[in-house]
Amino acid sequence: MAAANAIEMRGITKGYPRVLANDRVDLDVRKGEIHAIVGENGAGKSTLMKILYGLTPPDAGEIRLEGTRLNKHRPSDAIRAGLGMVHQHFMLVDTLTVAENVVLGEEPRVAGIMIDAAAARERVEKLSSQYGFELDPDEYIENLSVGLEQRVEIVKVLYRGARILILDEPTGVLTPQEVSELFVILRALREAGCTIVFITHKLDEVIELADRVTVMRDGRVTGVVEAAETTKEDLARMMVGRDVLLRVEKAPATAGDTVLAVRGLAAVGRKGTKVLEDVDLEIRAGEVLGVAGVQGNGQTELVEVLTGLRKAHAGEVLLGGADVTGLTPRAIRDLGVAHIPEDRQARGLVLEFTVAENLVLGRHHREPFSRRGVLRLDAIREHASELIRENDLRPPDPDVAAGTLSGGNQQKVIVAREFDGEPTLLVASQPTRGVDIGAVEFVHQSLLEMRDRGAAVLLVSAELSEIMTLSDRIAVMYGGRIVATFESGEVDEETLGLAMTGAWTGGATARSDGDRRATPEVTAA
Amino acid sequence: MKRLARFTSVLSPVAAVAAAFLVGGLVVLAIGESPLRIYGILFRGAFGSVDGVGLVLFNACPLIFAGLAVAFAFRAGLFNIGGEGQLYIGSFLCAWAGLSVSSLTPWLAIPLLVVAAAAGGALWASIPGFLKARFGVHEVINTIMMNFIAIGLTSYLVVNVFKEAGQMTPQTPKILASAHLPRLAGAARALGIPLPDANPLNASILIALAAVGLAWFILYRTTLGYEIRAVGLNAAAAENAGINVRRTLVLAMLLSGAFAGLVATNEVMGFRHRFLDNFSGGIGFMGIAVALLGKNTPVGVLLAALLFGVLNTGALEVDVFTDVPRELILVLQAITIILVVVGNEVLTRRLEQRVRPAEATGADGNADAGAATGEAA
Amino acid sequence: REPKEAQTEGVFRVGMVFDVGGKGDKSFNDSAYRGLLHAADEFGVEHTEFEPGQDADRETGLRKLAQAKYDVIIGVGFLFSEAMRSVAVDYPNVRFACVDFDVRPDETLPQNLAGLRFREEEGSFLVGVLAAMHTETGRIGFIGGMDIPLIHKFEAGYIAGARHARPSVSTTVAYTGTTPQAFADPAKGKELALLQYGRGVDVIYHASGSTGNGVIEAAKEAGKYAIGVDSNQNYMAPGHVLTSMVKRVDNAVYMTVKSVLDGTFAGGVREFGLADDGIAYAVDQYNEGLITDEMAAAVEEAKAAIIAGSIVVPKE
Amino acid sequence: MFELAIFDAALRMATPLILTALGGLFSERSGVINIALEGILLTGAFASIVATFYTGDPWVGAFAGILAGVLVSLIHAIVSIVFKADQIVSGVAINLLAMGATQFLTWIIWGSSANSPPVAGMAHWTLPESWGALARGVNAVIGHYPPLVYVALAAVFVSHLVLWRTPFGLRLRATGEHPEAVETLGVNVRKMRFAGVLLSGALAGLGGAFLALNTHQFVKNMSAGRGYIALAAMIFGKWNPLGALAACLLFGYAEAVQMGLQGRGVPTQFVQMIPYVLTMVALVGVIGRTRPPAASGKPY
Ligand SMILES: Nc1ncnc2c1ncn2[C@@H]1O[C@H](COP(=O)(O)OP(=O)(O)OP(=O)(O)O)[C@@H](O)[C@H]1O
Ligand SMILES: Nc1ncnc2c1ncn2[C@@H]1O[C@H](COP(=O)(O)OP(=O)(O)OP(=O)(O)O)[C@@H](O)[C@H]1O
Ligand SMILES: [Mg+2]
Ligand SMILES: [Mg+2]
Repeated sequence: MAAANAIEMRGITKGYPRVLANDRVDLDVRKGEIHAIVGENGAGKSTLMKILYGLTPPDAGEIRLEGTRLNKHRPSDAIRAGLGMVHQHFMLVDTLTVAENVVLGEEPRVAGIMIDAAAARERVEKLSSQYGFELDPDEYIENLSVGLEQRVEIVKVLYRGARILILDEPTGVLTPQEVSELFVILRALREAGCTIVFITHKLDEVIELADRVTVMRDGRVTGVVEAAETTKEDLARMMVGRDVLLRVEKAPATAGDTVLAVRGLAAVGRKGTKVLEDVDLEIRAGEVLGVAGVQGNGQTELVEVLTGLRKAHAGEVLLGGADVTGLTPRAIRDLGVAHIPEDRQARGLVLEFTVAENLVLGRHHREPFSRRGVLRLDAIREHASELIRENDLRPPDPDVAAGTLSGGNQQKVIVAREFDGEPTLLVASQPTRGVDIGAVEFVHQSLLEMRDRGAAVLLVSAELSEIMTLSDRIAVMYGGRIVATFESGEVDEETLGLAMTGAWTGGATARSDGDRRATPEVTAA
Repeated sequence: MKRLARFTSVLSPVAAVAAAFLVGGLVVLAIGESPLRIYGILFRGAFGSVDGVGLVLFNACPLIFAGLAVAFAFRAGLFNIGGEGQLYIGSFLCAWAGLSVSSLTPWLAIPLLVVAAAAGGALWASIPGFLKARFGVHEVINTIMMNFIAIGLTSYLVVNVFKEAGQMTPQTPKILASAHLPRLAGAARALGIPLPDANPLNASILIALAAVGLAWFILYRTTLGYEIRAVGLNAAAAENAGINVRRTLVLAMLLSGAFAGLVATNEVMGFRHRFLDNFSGGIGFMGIAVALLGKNTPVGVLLAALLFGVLNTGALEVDVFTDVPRELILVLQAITIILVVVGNEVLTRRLEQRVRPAEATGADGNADAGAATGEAA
Repeated sequence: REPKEAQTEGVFRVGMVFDVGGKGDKSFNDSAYRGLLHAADEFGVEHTEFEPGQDADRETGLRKLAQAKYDVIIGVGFLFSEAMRSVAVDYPNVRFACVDFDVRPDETLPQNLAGLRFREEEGSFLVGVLAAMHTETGRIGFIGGMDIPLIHKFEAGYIAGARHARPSVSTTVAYTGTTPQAFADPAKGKELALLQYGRGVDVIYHASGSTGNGVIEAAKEAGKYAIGVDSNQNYMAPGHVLTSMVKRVDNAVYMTVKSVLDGTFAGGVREFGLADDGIAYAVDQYNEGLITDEMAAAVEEAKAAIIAGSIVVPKE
Repeated sequence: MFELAIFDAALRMATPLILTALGGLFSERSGVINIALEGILLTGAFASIVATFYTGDPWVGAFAGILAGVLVSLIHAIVSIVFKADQIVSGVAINLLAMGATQFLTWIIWGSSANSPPVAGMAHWTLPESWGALARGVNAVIGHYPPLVYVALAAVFVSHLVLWRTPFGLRLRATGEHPEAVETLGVNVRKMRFAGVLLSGALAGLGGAFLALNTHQFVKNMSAGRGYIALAAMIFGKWNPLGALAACLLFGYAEAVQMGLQGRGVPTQFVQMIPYVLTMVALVGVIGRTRPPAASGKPY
């Protein structure tokens, strides 16, 4: 008799040194359904899926796939059992081509030992055209956009004949248009008989797409509900264990003098390609300028030029009227520019340093933390204790290594550090990426507080809702240019999403810039 | 947790050394010798007399400098394999200074030569440092290349330009007498320690101890040290924080080379009083092992250098008085390092217990799990 | 053979300390060791030997032997000179000898230290004569180990000898390297030799320790000729080793031990040369066929002239 | 500078470098930095002479070199893959171990801490003279170099094919770039890394065998830094077999030219610096920043 459940997990337990990631978790996914798993950061969703896929051995528990017991299995066993997974962090090898990535581990062969490159290419082309993916099998991954990378991941899964698909936070990096395209694909796959597990933080998507939802918190399952019978608020409560403010309260801006003015800014990338072109910007004291755009359209480079990390090729950056183009990062910082970098672990913190050491990073060379080249440890500690108290950092210990803090607390360390010392300009890049609802609340409120205290804020985010709620004005970047600017309130997510694809042509303040990225479906939409 | 970590970092090298001696003992046994006798001779050589202890310190001295050089660069994320070349250039410059000045009081001569030694090492190290910072060329290759170049260069100078007249030995004449570092035998006797006059232990060991303190101070108490560590741990974050990464890399390399150059204080100023072609024979490379064993901390380097000093001193005793060759000691040193790194990983993992359900707090929340689960077939 | 740490009553003990390259180099060190074994055999003396690991160990090692009351301590190689000087003064009851002792101008040695020196340039001169007469191409080669004054002496004598026998001869000189490793890199020795043979050189004299094993190997492979050094190396490639410049370190060592035993030991520098067979060129069953009568005559004539002082061989 | 003898010398000097650099390449392509190459080279040299000494057959010696290389690299694999210890530390320790152990064993086997007695070398591949003109022609080409020279050259092309045309190569390269990705596709990362490291041991061990068999003898420390030079060549060649070949030939050529230039007025010491200076200049000028496999050096 055929099993009614595609996936059955029973009593899954997994402990890590400081945290119980999965605590006796049960999960049932019915055949042919789209099953969403939601939960805060660190709730244990990815861990559960990695256990299912055989990447991580559980400490205890039992797994059945379509009725067959999987015991101490490895990914190869899971793949053979019909499981496919699109990971939260894409599992693609940048230096290989699309076709190579797809066939890796299950290569078509000639003469028994050589890769049949032609066959590989053909298979990829076939799968790709079947779902309208438009993938070039010979393109290298490093040249693909995130959206295309995700399609490669899906092709990888389909190539292996998966009947059960796991997608871990697939929409985090996509534009609204790309998200709806993905949903079309997922529904088509469901029609074709596939079972889909879908992990997300976006409750709208759950309501829109899923059949059923499993909610996790602190490594445990806190609820399993039919999507049609629930609301976002209910889900949020199950996730966090309390009521959550889903919108930020914001007073209207009272803008003052121009703090930052950017004129005709251009920059070139590694291979001499233009990554920024003719960018004009202006931010006044007491206002938030949001910069929206799909990853890789020049936002990162813009922030780097503004903070002195990258050389400008042309144009100028004026801070309070003074030309700061080409100054070193330290000089720019010393002029009152604070920066929350987009990748907290890569650029924001020295994970092996203590919290106290991290809290002076960037100002360590100035009084009172340093005098005549010698560190003043008491001043550094005192400063740390103060910030820890003010920002409710946990654990409240200045001497623990920053790397041992949770993601949310790591971000709080950066925020506390950068907001301390009354910056005149705050450049915040993806300040809430990968941070859970509680920490998001904190960061958002802190940002607005800075604004209300008279700082100019440049907010770069891939999260449209974040841009919409926090910004007073919104600039959209595409292909290294600013293609449109809006007053907040006069624009909706659809329009923004369209502008982000470079396909939007309306509006007085907008400038269109071709349709390099636009797909026919999107322009038609 | 912190105490546990400290415990681990002390315990693992100690356990590794013990295990290495065990393995070495088996090797000795395998060639039909008694491990007890061999180890007895080894430790008698190192600890059996004041002379032996003096030799241990004398042998440890250059390793302290060489180990500090590697450890210091390591803190900035640089792997300085070039200690050997740097110590040759430092020693040569030191000797050259000692030959160029005709008369000077010790109060000026000694500092002058010490500075020359450090400057020579720093100069040589700054080249790969600069190439790394400016062109991104990996320092490992360049430091290796520069070892060969330094050896060739000093060899040329000592054979063709600075050779002591009428001698076969490729060495310079003796340096200015007032620049010699005094041997410690006299001072030790004044303290009631019967260190023989012939014992080569000299004031360089005091410079080495000061260097350990200096390295510690720079790394943990100065702004520069903070920046060096930040760059070594996360260059991108350091850059983001306004630290000039390139400058920091060059400075770290410079200081690292200076430590290597200070080997000259023992070899040139304290012991030989001249530059001898090829005198080192691998001190720079042993410095790598010392730094690794000492976990790249100044105090760790000191301890590891002392351990190697014991082994080298004992090795000579074994070499002279038994049929077991000194290579056994090399084997022992290598096994120690391997066991230290392996042991460290194993112990750390052992000690980091995973959280189990029983220990988890507040075991509620599973109540509504399974509310909509279907029956397995 | 079990070396003793403590003195056994009445047994005479000799300690030997080797140079870089060590026992088994089939050349310099082995020659010294042969002398020691010969003495041990004949006089029943006890002996121990070792090879210091680092430069500072030379002196410390010598001291350890002296402290353990060895009767004679022999250092093999000029690198021991300085250490010998200071240790000998501290242990006046122990006899020291140093092969290739690097004597300073106007130096007087302590009574218990003998500096054993060899006039390698004289022997090198003779093998140079043989090389120049044997070459068909008119080109001969020299391969030195480490590029240092000691080896320059070999080179200078060799070239002078060759020019003496055949003024038009052309010479090619190469050194393996600048570190002690240069005396122990047969791979490089072989390539250097093959390169010289490839350029028309057909006889190569090597003064390069075990690096020379590669040179001799190359001679065999290329069908050309090599000249051995220090020990008689003719046997290593019969028919391809033209001769060997033999430095009778073995004799010097044997004589030293003997002189101590019979009470004739005297400190000071002792030079060995052609006159006292301290230096020689080797002729044996392996190279008989290569040395023509004419060559033998010429080389003997040169030898006589050197001994008589009518030829003064340059040292650099 | 362009005479045949120099090219001959260059190729022979390059041979151990080529094999060792290929070894390093397989290891690093799998994500494991292998500083231990120096020690593996030395051990391979030692083992090949021991085996030849006892069997009289240099081919058995070559095989023993490979085997010893694999065994030593197994230590590196276990320490750095299973125990996830620092790869450079492990490599440094293994080099020390190889240095000590080979000398120690040389002393045990032959009573000399310096070198072994001479052993039989490898005969060149030749056809019997009785085959006439054909044999002479073939011998002039194939018989010109020791057999392992041809083996090394063949290894370059085989490695190229393996890395770029076979599933194994694809997986190996992917493992060095992104091990997690490879694991998720059901490929065992540990096995791939073991394969890479052990292959590197086999190749470097063979390189050592060539070094020793070509001189018919083991001499202590006879690797003399060639393992590090091979590592430089691998980086110089941008982690590609053909690039590594070119770099090794360049190093071999620089070395040979250096030998050829000797005795022409320039001090030996300066001539001998040529290959090293050349490497540094080349790294700065021609190559610039090279990009290693993304995950190399990172334990998985
Ligand atoms: N890769 C890792 N290795 C070791 N420990 C980790 C790792 N990732 C996270 N941790 C630890 O697990 C704990 C939980 O981290 P996580 O970021 O998931 O917390 P969280 O529950 O989301 O908290 P917050 O609400 O502050 O974000 C932290 O103590 C962190 O130090
Ligand atoms: N390899 C690891 N070592 C130590 N801790 C880990 C490891 N992997 C995950 N954890 C911890 O286990 C917990 C669960 O992590 P998991 O990645 O499953 O969370 P998640 O629900 O997927 O979160 P997110 O929404 O951020 O993706 C976290 O506290 C995390 O820090
Ligand atoms: Mg996750
Ligand atoms: Mg978190």
